[in-house]
Amino acid sequence: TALTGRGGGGGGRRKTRCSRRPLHVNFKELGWDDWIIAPLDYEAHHCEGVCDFPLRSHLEPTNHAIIQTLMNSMDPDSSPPSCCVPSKLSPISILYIDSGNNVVYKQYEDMVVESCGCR
Amino acid sequence: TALTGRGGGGGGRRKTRCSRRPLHVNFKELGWDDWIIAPLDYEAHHCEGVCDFPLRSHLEPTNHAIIQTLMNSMDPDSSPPSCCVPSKLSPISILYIDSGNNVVYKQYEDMVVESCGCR
Amino acid sequence: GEKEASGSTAPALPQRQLWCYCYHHCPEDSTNNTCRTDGYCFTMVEEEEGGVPVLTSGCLGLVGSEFQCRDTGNSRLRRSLECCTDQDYCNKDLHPTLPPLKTPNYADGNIHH
Repeated sequence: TALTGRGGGGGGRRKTRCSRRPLHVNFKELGWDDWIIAPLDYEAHHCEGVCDFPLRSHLEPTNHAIIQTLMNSMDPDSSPPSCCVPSKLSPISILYIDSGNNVVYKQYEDMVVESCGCR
Repeated sequence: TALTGRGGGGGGRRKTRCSRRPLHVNFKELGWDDWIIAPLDYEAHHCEGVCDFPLRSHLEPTNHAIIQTLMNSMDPDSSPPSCCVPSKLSPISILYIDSGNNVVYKQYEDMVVESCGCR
Repeated sequence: GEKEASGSTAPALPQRQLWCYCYHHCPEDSTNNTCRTDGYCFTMVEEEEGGVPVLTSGCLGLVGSEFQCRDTGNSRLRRSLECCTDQDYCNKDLHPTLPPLKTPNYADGNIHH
């Protein structure tokens, strides 16, 4: 049988592996334009995709994630695969009106995904 | 309609929320008893369950996880819910035979789940 | 306007811990349906897929409380969440009610100070 190397191509459905995907957040749609002045939207990204064996180095897996992935490949009922989640996040600053009606400019940590990993 | 508080009782399927679950790892079953001397098994635990709104404080959500959870509750196609993953891990020490046939006692980081969170 | 940047030099406020009533998905180490947080207590009523309203309550961390306590009025499932922080177990006195069916811009989530 011919070896296939194109990302799990051949007959099988192409597996989308853990990676960073778009997630455009619109504060107006969330109904927050009554307290947030700016920005009214931003690109937050999100992490999605399978974490399958072997977990590549760019996914920075922990020892536990590797063990869990191996256990899942041996017996899927023992535990789910490890999960694709943000491994690095960055802040954004928001100008808003606080409960005391003051205009505040504050940095909110961990608002944007910079990279994803399997945990 | 009567308010129910019994864990999503009534008609709805009981939702199991993000929490720490058992995961017993047996190095013999993994076929590693040819290099690992001790322990031959240990309790690694794993994290499993839904991360739904609101994300409780003991799940230590990041701002991004909260935003993603809100976006998912508005439009499930925009992004998946945040994921239940280990938020705190601890090491174990393993006695093993290395490639040079030496007996080594080494601490492996991040081998046991201490607590879970939504990320 | 007041500029409030994280990591400013203002002395760190003593970490105040608030006790809350917790019902339905309490922390594993919780006793007598209580939990503790550096943020807010909450009570929420949410209409689940089957149309059954479910009441939950517990602790929200300070991180992200501006977002969670405001919630979004546009979630697919009808829900109403209220936060409080004025005293221990303040969420016992919160009785949120489900928003009316399909009023587009009904904003929920009030903060009680």
